[in-house]
Amino acid sequence: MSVTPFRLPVVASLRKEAIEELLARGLRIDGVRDPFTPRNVRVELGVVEKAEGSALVKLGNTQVMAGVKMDVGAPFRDTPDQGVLTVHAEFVPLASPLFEPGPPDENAIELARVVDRSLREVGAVDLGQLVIRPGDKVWVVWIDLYILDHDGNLFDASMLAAMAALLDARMPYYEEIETGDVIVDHGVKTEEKLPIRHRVVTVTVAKIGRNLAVDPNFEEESVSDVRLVYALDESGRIVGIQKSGEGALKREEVLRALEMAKRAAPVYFKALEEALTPAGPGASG
Amino acid sequence: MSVTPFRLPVVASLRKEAIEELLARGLRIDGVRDPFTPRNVRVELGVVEKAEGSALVKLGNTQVMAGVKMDVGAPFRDTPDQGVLTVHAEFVPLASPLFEPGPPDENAIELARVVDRSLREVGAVDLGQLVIRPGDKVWVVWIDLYILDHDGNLFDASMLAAMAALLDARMPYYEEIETGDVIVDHGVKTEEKLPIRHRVVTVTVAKIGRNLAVDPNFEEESVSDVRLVYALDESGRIVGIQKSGEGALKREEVLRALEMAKRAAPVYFKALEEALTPAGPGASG
Amino acid sequence: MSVTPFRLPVVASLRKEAIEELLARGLRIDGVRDPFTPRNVRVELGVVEKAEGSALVKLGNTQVMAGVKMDVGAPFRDTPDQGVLTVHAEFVPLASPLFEPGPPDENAIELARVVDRSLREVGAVDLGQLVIRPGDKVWVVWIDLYILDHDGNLFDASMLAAMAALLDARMPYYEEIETGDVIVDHGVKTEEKLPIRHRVVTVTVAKIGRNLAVDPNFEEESVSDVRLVYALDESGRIVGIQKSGEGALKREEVLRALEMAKRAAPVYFKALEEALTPAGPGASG
Amino acid sequence: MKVEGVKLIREDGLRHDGRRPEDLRPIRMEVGVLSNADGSALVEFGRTRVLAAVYGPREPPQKFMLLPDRAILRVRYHMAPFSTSDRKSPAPSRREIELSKVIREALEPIVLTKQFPRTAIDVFIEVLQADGGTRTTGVTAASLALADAGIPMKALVGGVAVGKVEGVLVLDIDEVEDSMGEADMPVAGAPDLGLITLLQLNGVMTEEEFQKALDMAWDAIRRIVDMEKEVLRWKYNVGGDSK
Amino acid sequence: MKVEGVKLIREDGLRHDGRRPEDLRPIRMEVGVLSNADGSALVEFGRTRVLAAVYGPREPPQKFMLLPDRAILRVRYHMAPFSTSDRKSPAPSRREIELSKVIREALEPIVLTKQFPRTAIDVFIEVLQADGGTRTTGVTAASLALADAGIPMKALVGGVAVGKVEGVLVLDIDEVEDSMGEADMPVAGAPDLGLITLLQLNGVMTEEEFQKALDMAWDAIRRIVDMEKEVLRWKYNVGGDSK
Amino acid sequence: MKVEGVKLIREDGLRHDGRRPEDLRPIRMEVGVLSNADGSALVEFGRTRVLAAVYGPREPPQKFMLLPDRAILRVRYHMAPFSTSDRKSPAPSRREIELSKVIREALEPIVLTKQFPRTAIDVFIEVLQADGGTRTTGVTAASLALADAGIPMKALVGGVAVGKVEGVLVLDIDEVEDSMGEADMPVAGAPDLGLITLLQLNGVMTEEEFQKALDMAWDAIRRIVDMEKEVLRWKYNVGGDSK
Repeated sequence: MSVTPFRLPVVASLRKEAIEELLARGLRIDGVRDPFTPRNVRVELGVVEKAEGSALVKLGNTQVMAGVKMDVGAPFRDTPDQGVLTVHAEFVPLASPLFEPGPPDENAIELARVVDRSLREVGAVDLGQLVIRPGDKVWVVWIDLYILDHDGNLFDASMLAAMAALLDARMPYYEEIETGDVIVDHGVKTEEKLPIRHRVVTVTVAKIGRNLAVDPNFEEESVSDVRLVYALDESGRIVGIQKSGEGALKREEVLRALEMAKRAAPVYFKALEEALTPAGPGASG
Repeated sequence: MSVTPFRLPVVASLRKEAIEELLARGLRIDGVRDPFTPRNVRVELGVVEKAEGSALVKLGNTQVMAGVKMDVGAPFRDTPDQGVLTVHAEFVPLASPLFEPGPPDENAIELARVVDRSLREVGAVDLGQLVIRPGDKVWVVWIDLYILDHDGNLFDASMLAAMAALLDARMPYYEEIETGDVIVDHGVKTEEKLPIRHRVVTVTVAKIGRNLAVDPNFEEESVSDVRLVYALDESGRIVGIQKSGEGALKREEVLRALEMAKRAAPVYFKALEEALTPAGPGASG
Repeated sequence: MSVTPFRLPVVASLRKEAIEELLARGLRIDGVRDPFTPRNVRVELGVVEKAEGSALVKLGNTQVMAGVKMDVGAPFRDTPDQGVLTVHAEFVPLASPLFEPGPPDENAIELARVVDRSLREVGAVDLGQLVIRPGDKVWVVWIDLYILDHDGNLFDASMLAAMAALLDARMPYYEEIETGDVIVDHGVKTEEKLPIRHRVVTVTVAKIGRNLAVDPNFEEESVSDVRLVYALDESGRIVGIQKSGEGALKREEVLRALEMAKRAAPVYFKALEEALTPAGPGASG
Repeated sequence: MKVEGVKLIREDGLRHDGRRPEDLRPIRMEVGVLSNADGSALVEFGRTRVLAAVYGPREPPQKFMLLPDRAILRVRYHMAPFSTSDRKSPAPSRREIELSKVIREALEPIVLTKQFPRTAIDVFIEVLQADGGTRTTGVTAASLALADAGIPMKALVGGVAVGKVEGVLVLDIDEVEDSMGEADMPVAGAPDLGLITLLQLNGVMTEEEFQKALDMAWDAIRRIVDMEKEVLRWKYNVGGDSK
Repeated sequence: MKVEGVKLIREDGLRHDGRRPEDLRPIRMEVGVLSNADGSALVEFGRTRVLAAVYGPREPPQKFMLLPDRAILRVRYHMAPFSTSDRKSPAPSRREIELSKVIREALEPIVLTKQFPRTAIDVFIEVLQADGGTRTTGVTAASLALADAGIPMKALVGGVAVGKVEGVLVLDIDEVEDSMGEADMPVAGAPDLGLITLLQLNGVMTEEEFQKALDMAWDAIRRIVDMEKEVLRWKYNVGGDSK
Repeated sequence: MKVEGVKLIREDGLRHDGRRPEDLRPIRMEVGVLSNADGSALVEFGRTRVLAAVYGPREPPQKFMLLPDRAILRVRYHMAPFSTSDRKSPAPSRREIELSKVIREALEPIVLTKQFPRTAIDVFIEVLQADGGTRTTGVTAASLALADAGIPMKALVGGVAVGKVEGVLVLDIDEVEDSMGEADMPVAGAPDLGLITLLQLNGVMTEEEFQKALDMAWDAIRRIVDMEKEVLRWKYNVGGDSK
């Protein structure tokens, strides 16, 4: 059962007015950006050596870690010729005073499912290449999203962390033994990467009062009525949408938000690319 | 842990007295029946085309839907030569202000188990005919009881819905493939029926004050001390009993209730038969 | 999440002082022992004939029953050549007003895991002998600890009950059938015992105020800051340690507690031996 | 079960069930179908059959979740075990948990919750048969059940899914089109307010396709909400002269 | 485990364990066996061994379930993992949940709950060994434990199961008779009040068989409750002159 | 995964990773790494990487657990699914439940809980990568996070595990040594108070070995707590002149 959120952060109404007034003038409450620009974003790869792939994303003060684990398992009955991709998100209680320990709530489930669909629908990972023995043994790829610090816009940070961890991943060593079983040695990584066909990011646009703003921080999110999450691939196709939040949107707002998302997406793709090409000096702080 | 019900419907004491006084005079609170007669009952078959079998039972204002689903599975270890029959009941919250979402509580479990036993003990379904490969592959028959509107006497309505859905069911198309696996196509129904050997109904008799009455409605149930549920087959044999409720019964009351149950059972069998022989005009309202 | 206990037994502060003063003088609140002596302990074997092995331990008023059940199952992936040993503890609500029905809480889990480790680390049961077909079929040995009456020191009583039930156990009759499956007949016990290589007991030493005392009863436990549990085998080796409770210990206290544990352990080993050699007159009361 | 070789768009441009791309399935709406609930409705889009019931405003057992200035909505989207081809476990799946949230958020903007502080309005949606579009059918049924319960609303909402199959945008997709198609975009909203209250896209679309799909959905939602109005008018005889 | 070829009724008319159809198994009753519980009892019918403990009247952690005019009963029937041939998972099964309800409803009519409003009386029943008739043995143990706890009762209750094996009605069936027989009818009641408080039938009987089975059970329950009285008299020396 | 044929103590007396028996792994400590938490710390012992966060003193949602004369501690030790070789299910395992208790009890003696009656102090420990010694690394990280949160403490605590591999006592064992060795003895304590607050032994030791292991641990804990002090001094510039 989904219940209207009843334990909400309280944002002083003066603060709320300030956020709205600034936005109306094309400014943000953090004083350093406009409505079209995400916060500083940094992607770090290989942060958990034991995982097949991992990444830490810092989007402003929001921190999300993603880990990719792989194992050999059975395919789904209706897709015997495809590997299995599973996304799971944990809102661990150290990330926010609003998070309590326990199984994933509707927000964590929604987040994981949006990331999952955004990867799956466009075929970001070529699951057809993850088959060991059709109908019997395939690779199961787990993406675990771990929210470490929640300062708003978990969607974009999580999607970026998932994508980065997938790109960071290397297949573990495995061999088929005579019984037909496949033994995986998680201690030994090969050089082989996952078959990534598309890179996907999401851009979240919040509606605050009458204004739209990309990448809301926690305070902005708290005073926003509704968020629209666009998943986009590198060629600009829409590969997923999620309206999230108690509010509603006009048709024009939906389309304006799409324009804003398309304009902001390259910032995320660039952060991803920078992490993958370690030649750069590596921004800090 | 079973706990004395603490969130009970409140029936005004004047109303309670009225119910008892009427009963003492052989009348019911609904003004249209005597203590021996169930409410209007109507059975509708095939209400969910995707299920192998389905039925909707309206017993007065009480509505129960039953669906039969079939799949191929493993037999129980101690009955390798028998199919598997499973009854499950959901008291979904739209049926009553007293129902909350969540896993089945003791009332739903009791209901499902009474229906299950009443079918199982007399061998209503010939499980021996539901074997595909002994000890390995058998048909698993799920009966799901869905309470849609609770106006009392869920036992009789549910038993009738379960029986009707079983009679309505048609085996899905299946074939054994070369690997030895059995593929079921739920989209294609065959003409083959389930092997039903006996028809069973339950008749619930409530003790209200010093009186007995069959098929109590919700209000009568709320003021009754105890209900006695008799499962009977078409030949009048007792194929199950359940005393339910906080009260107690004298020996004579137990036997008198049995006589009342035997007298009322044909009403339910008739409703079942009418649903199966669609020649009739089809009662409405 | 582990939470500071908030529903604690209240021991009057005068009573607490009395316990501490007596201990300082080498006396106990029950008036019959010194700090080094466990309460009367009695082990009864074979108390549940249907179990492969069973024992009831009475340690003062504390009563713990242990049952050993065996079945054929798969080995763990990383120990294909070993049987499986599993310890589970239930703090059933009839044992104490502090116990509520529900899945095992942290105390029950800690208890089971300490007993499990104390048996496992020293190889008390030779799991290598419990293999039927390496990598495929092994014996699974369940030890279920059932707390029936909680008057303190569940660790020692439970460890003793587990050890006794293991020593009491006889392998069930089994045979391999032509399909390769193994059929176990729990109704027929053989004469074959479990391969026990070591006997292990735990001795719990409580720190109460500035004093140490073995085998605290419930009242003593309630006023103690911390308990130290030493698992010892018959040759005096330490085969497990658990510090349990909100308090802390100095190095000297840890070592003094060990000396006390080594001094008290023979009492438990003797009770075990007496149960196994039924020649004795059998203490009562 | 995956059906091999089905042509979703036939050579004559019609869909596998004979509909044109812009056609809705046959729709049936009925209100007041349950006696206990304060409001109820049964809505069918083709073989998709969804029952909704509303209780409230009332005091829920857990009072800690109440809000001082408005009613809370509690929404459950749930599928009957027999509603799907393979039996569905009755325990709430992750999908059902997400859709309960998405549907609640589709209803929040239109219910006048400020009129009932410190209460809960409960919306229970049971999918009796699932053949595509269950969430949008659920929103539609919930809208009717809320009206039937007399809950004040700013406007009625309705919903429908637009799909893309074999490159063609098609309205009100069924399960075959959903599972074999390239995109599924459920939309719900209140045409009288011009507000979209539910929007999801599972699949891939270009910006142009997205705009066109949105317009197809919006046009259909208008028709659906008109049907809702007619059913309610007929039931409550508001205005008096409905057919 | 199904035992093949066992004859449940031997040629001499006796049962597989040598009992006559109308015989009870050896019964053992002991009260006050636990130190913490307010009342407790251990009852054995043959190899069936059940422990019951009572706590209360007391205030439960969840106060919302209390009633203003009476005590509530909270009853748990639970089987030890080692009580059955195959290890039983300690999580409550559907069977245990049903039996907890059925046993609570067997005790409700005889406990004078009105004397303790706004409290809970807790009855915990642990099956230590299961060899048929555990629920009726549980009712019997609970009755003794309630008396041992000093809870006022209208009367004592006792219970026993009657079975039908190879067409013969037999009293106090054990597990073999239960699993291979044609019917199992557990009955519990208070003979001093003439009230049946638990009645179930799993299996098939004619009306005549049912009446005869009910009479067999009732006669045995009288004897069982007499034993309860004797045990309590002996324990509490009520009347003073019991053996 | 069990590695066959690895020599844990090489012929030169060094360990498989080149350390001497009495060597710690490279240790890294960082405080204030999270923005939301009132205090936080990241601690690494070799590849073992643990994050701790502290919230409080605050009022928890469930007020019934509060104590009138002190703050309660709520401690969760949890492993990230990607922290282990085989993916770990995120649901709390029995091991995690035990370790949460053991770690809480390692912190209880040093937190001045009496200063904050009727509140909760929450310590959340997340193992990001597990390579042996996670519980003692967790205690160390929790100690730093508590200090970073400004929670008054009697002293800092630190922890380390001593192992026995191939008969040799070795400090700060990693996962290979833990899984293939003969004993694992985690110890935590507050050297400034001379108090041991966590002590477990999984494995077999003689009394002499135990005493020596305890001394090895204690000596290392002194060094670890000194590092904690230095990190905090550096962060908060207490005393002003640390490097």
